[in-house]
Amino acid sequence: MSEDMNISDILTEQIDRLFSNEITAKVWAAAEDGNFATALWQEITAMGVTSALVCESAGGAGLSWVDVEPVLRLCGRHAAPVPLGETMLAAWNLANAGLEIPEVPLAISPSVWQLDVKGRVSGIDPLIAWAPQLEYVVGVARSAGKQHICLLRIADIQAIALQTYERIPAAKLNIEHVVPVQIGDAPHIGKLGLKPHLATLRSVQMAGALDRILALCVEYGNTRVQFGKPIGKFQAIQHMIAELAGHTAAAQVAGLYACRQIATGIPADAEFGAAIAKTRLGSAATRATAIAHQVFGAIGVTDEHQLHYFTRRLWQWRAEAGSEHEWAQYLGRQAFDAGSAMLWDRLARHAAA
Amino acid sequence: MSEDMNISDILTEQIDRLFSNEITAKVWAAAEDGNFATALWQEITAMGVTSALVCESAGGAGLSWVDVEPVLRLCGRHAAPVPLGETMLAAWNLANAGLEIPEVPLAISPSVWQLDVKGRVSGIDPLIAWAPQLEYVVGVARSAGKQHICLLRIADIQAIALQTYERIPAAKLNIEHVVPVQIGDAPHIGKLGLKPHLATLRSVQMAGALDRILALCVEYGNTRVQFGKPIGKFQAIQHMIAELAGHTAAAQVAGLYACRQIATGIPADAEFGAAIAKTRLGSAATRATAIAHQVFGAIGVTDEHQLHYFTRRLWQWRAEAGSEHEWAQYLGRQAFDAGSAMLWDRLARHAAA
Amino acid sequence: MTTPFNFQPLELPAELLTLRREVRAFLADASSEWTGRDVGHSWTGFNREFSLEVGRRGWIGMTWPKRYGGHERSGLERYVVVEEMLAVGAPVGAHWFGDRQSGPLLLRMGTEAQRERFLPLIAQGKAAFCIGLSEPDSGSDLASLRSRATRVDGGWRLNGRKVWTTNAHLCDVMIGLFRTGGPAETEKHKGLSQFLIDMRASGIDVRPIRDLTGEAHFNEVTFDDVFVPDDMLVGREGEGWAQASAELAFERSQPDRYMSCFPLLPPAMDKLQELRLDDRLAERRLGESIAEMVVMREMSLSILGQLEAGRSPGQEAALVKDLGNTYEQRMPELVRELIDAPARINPDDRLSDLLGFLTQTVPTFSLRGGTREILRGIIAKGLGLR
Amino acid sequence: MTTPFNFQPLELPAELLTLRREVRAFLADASSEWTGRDVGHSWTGFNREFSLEVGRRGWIGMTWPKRYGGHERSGLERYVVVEEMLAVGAPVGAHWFGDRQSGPLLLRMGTEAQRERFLPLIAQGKAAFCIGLSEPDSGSDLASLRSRATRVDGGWRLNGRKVWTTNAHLCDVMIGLFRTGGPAETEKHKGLSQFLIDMRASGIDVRPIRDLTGEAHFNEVTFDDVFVPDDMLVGREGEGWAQASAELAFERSQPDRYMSCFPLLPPAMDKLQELRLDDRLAERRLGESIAEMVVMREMSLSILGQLEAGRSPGQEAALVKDLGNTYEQRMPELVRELIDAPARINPDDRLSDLLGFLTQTVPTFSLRGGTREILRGIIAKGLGLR
Repeated sequence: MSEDMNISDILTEQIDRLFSNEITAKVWAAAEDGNFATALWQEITAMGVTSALVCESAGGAGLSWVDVEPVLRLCGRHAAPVPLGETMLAAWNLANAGLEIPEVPLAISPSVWQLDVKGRVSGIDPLIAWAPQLEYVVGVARSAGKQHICLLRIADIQAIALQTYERIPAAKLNIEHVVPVQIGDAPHIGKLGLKPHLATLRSVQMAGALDRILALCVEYGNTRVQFGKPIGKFQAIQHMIAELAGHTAAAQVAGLYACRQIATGIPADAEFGAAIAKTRLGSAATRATAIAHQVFGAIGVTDEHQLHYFTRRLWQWRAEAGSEHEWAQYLGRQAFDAGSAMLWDRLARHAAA
Repeated sequence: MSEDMNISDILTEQIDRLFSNEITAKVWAAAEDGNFATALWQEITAMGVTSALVCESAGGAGLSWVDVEPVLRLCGRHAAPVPLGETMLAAWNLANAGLEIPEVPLAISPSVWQLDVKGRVSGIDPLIAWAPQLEYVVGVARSAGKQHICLLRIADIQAIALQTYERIPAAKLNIEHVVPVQIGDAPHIGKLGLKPHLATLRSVQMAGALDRILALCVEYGNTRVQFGKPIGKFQAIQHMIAELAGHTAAAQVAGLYACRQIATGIPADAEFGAAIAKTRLGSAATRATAIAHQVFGAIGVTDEHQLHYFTRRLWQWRAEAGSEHEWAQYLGRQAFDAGSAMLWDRLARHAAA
Repeated sequence: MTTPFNFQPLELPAELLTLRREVRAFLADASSEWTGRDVGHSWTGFNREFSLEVGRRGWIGMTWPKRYGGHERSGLERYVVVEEMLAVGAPVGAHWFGDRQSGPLLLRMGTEAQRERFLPLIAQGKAAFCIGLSEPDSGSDLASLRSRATRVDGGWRLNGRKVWTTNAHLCDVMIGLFRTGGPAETEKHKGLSQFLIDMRASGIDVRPIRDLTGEAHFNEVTFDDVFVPDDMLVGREGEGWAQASAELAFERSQPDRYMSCFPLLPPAMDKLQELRLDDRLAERRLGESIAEMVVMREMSLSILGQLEAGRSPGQEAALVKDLGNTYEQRMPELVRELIDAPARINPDDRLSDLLGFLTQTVPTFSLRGGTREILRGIIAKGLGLR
Repeated sequence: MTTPFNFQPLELPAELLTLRREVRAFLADASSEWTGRDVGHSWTGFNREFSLEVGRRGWIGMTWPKRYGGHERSGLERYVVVEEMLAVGAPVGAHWFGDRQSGPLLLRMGTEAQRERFLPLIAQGKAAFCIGLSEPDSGSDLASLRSRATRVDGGWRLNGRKVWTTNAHLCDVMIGLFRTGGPAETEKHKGLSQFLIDMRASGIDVRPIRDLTGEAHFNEVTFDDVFVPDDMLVGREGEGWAQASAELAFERSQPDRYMSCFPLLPPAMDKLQELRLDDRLAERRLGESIAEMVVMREMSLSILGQLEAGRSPGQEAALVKDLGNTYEQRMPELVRELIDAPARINPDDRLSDLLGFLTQTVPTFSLRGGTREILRGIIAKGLGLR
């Protein structure tokens, strides 16, 4: 355990150093213009982090979701323009299903596809980030009530490019009778497929982006001078940034909470955790973007400043893999179905043990 | 017209002077303890204001709703512990139906009762302010699609005393086969009965209460010293009070808007105006009570300060005669039914002319 | 009864309905070509052709004297035209600043020659104006600006930088505020003057500022020894601060301060009815939005009436802008929740395109024309908080 | 990776479930007698019988050494008891302040004699404590307080006034903060000391302060030459400010800072299902409330873990209180909208009674234990805003 902790800490530090050195506004702009950050990706894979979640017997580092949460959060904190989190999740799911992991960046799908008797997959994915630039997508297909992990070749699928808030290449996938490159059983996956995993990833990324936004606001508050003093001396600005800090703290806790729930290995836990995190992160993101742009004034919406690379990602991520409203509705419905007498028990989530 | 204005101005001034002189925290407390403010009521009736809306041919002052709006607002600004607004509305409706006006304070009902073939009235009123202390209630009863204004004797009705936020005596009325003291046609009344009138009265009263709360907050901000200076010098307090001022201004405009819509004489206008006002006032009241108590701190919730006599009335009035949520839903449903192409037209309310 | 503000109502006369219908018919036609993004831009969208057509119809400079190309119509008539344009998000940016701000400024403060030269061009939609106020180091703190006009033979030499000037790259004339007196440190509010600046003058460099929507309708304008002749000074030398502040106060209560997001509502209603999501949630949130909008419009109309009567309702205008911006800023979120908007922006779908654009631009709505913090400070002071 | 705060998670061990079930069974029984208003009061509700019973079960002073009447159980066990009590709004006020605040203070700072005398009484539910901090002229500005303790032979004489002391009229002992050094004007934070004060001592006058709910559980306590013996000084003379501040920081992250309105939710859910109003609006707002609550509880647990480990997460606790109060304050409005609550308060209906009480009391939730303004100032400072 303490050895695991060390690997996790070392990995986090390495990734932080790499991202701090390599990721600049230029890199973001290039990625948004459609240029894949190949050099950055090679450095990442060289570190072995893409298979961090994969068990050691399958050649991975065997880390838990709790261990890798800091790395996923860094992906948000640096708005890393690479599908690192997606690839880690995809690799983990492939390995859990006993499949081989291609050594390339991977997309993942939050939808549940259909698997027909001839072993072909069909389904629609309204939006898959990175799909236009990648070879494969990993997702879950269902047949006769059983879930399967599938690896599909994107070239076999009709992919329609889409515009998003973050402007990272994304596509709608119309999957029609596609034979998977690989397919395997997925008893560890619940009815919602990989959606809780992706929702958790996005939540943790949002927590990272919020952390960065908070740091940017504090720095700006201390340096921008108006009316003869740094704006951070004005009580109105202080209170806005304090509110932002509250959301940022809650975001971190919520993201990690979702990771902890996936780590129990019980699909219902993973779904509950994702629902809690995505709901809380959505409201945090909405309030945080408003506060940050108010603190920064007009400068914050210009390309001369980094802020919008983070606020646009928050607008994107809160909507992906189920919006905060969708997940809140899921939580509310579940609570109603379980009945009021169970509400506190469900919240305390202690009796479940 | 300019003579009308003068009567209205004079009346407003007289009432303001009377209320300023006579209404103290002692008077509020007595009213909340169940003692009717008989002396105050006598002074009010001596001014002839209860029949201000009644046409001159019926012995009234023939003022319009727009003319009396300032008086109704004063009822809120001073939290006047008398059913003055209710009596004015009741008298106006009785006169419009060609009925006689009893020279006593009157309650009014926002429900629509049923009138049977034997001329008896039945219905339930979930809450009528002042009912336990008054002799009569005025309301609308329907039979065969026709509306009638009725004057009922409260002694003929089962009245169950209720607790409220404002603690002014109120009751639920179970009306069973009661023969009205008077009954008359009410072609000027729409399907919602007197509810739009009462909702408008409550809105205007709320605007008055907000006005007072704003004044109290400004005064307190300038006098209460903390950390060596008046709290009104702190930006956080200034901004809260500025926000309160915005709601107060909107409240005044909304209340008067509803009065102007009643003044057109078209029931659909009266309903629209009441819906706009009650919806807007509800959100203003909710935000204003939160701000005011935050500004005042603990002192504001004690009996040593007037504040709570106004905040409790806001909590009460926003819920009476249709809550802001009920009226918002009414507005939304109407807008959906009319269709999106009519939305702007309905808002601008100019094409309707 | 004393209240700290005055909002006596203004009823629009029934006869203005004819004008309203005329404008509406014109816009019903014109709007078919606009994308969601165009509609989102509205008064920041620059469409010279459209402005020329609006000018031909006599809907620019409506209240100005005929001798300056105006139409001597009432402020109420102008209001009807403006709100009809904003209700559909018409691309009025090419004439907006001239019609709303610079034209009235020249009428109040300009020389006869300035009026004769510029007002007819504005009214025809031919001269597009922009405003040069903010500088890199003076956002909310306008009085701290440093760009300087130095007296030279026959005029002035301008040096410095202006930022956030909307559509400067497309405009013909800027009204710019420059320091003509002592330095900002010692004479903050004093010694500023307004100039009419030909945007084609040599020494002017306009650099686009790309913003988060991927567009560049903001600009940075650099002045390098730009010559402005004497007769292009507006009003009095050294009085620029007061003149510009008066302009800001005027614009604060206008419909563009609460209607920027209104065009979202009708397509959102359609979508909701199509998806059968016109439920309790949608009804209530739509109803609240309607109530707030109606009340704000009444407030704005009241201020119009007061301005027409020659009063200066500065407090009231600040209140309306603060309320209006808060209202506008909430609307994209409101619509997003109600329709369960997906994670993409679809340029082929007007609602999606508009929602995507406004989500990214509403944060600036409480910055332009005085930030929320500035406004609330003004309001608090006006209430007598010492 | 640097973040300005630390919230590593704390998992409650599975074996605590037994304790949780025990408490829950006890409360299921006891709660049948409580009115909506009782539930609304919760930790401000004084019920000596209930506290004696809780004491008998060993649920007060749980973490204290056995030699002081404690039970040497873990902070986690105490947390389970506390949150179960708050989840049903149990009337814990008679032992709350002693258990949460005064007992721990005596353990940290008290003399051996003080511990031996008071802690066992608190743990049995026999000694009810109250806190004397605020004064009429010092609300948020605690350091400005003026009540004074003057050295006399064998002890001190107290003079002055304390306000907002919850349940002072029912309590046995007050821990009061008095000025023992120079005047407030020159020595704000210096020269304050804490005393254990017998509420039956002569010279103490307790006057109820009636509040907006019609009750009087706040009090004004006047001290007229009240004698306090030397051995009732708590901690060090002149260090009272630091001692009291540490107490405040401890209490800020506890469940009472976000759970005060929780008991509204279950009956509201029943009502909604009964009325078939468990629609999209209700599902979403309930779901949001659940998500926020779960996250706040995780934050609170994390702080508990840090306190147990001997750290002082002051920033984190301030953040949780600010979030928690905002959350609590919204809940009555939320429930009111969802169930379409009528304009009356029905004491015979638990939900109506509770909603009526909380609507009137939530405004004070962001005042008690440090106002929102004070907390946000602390947070901003902690973030490095200079």
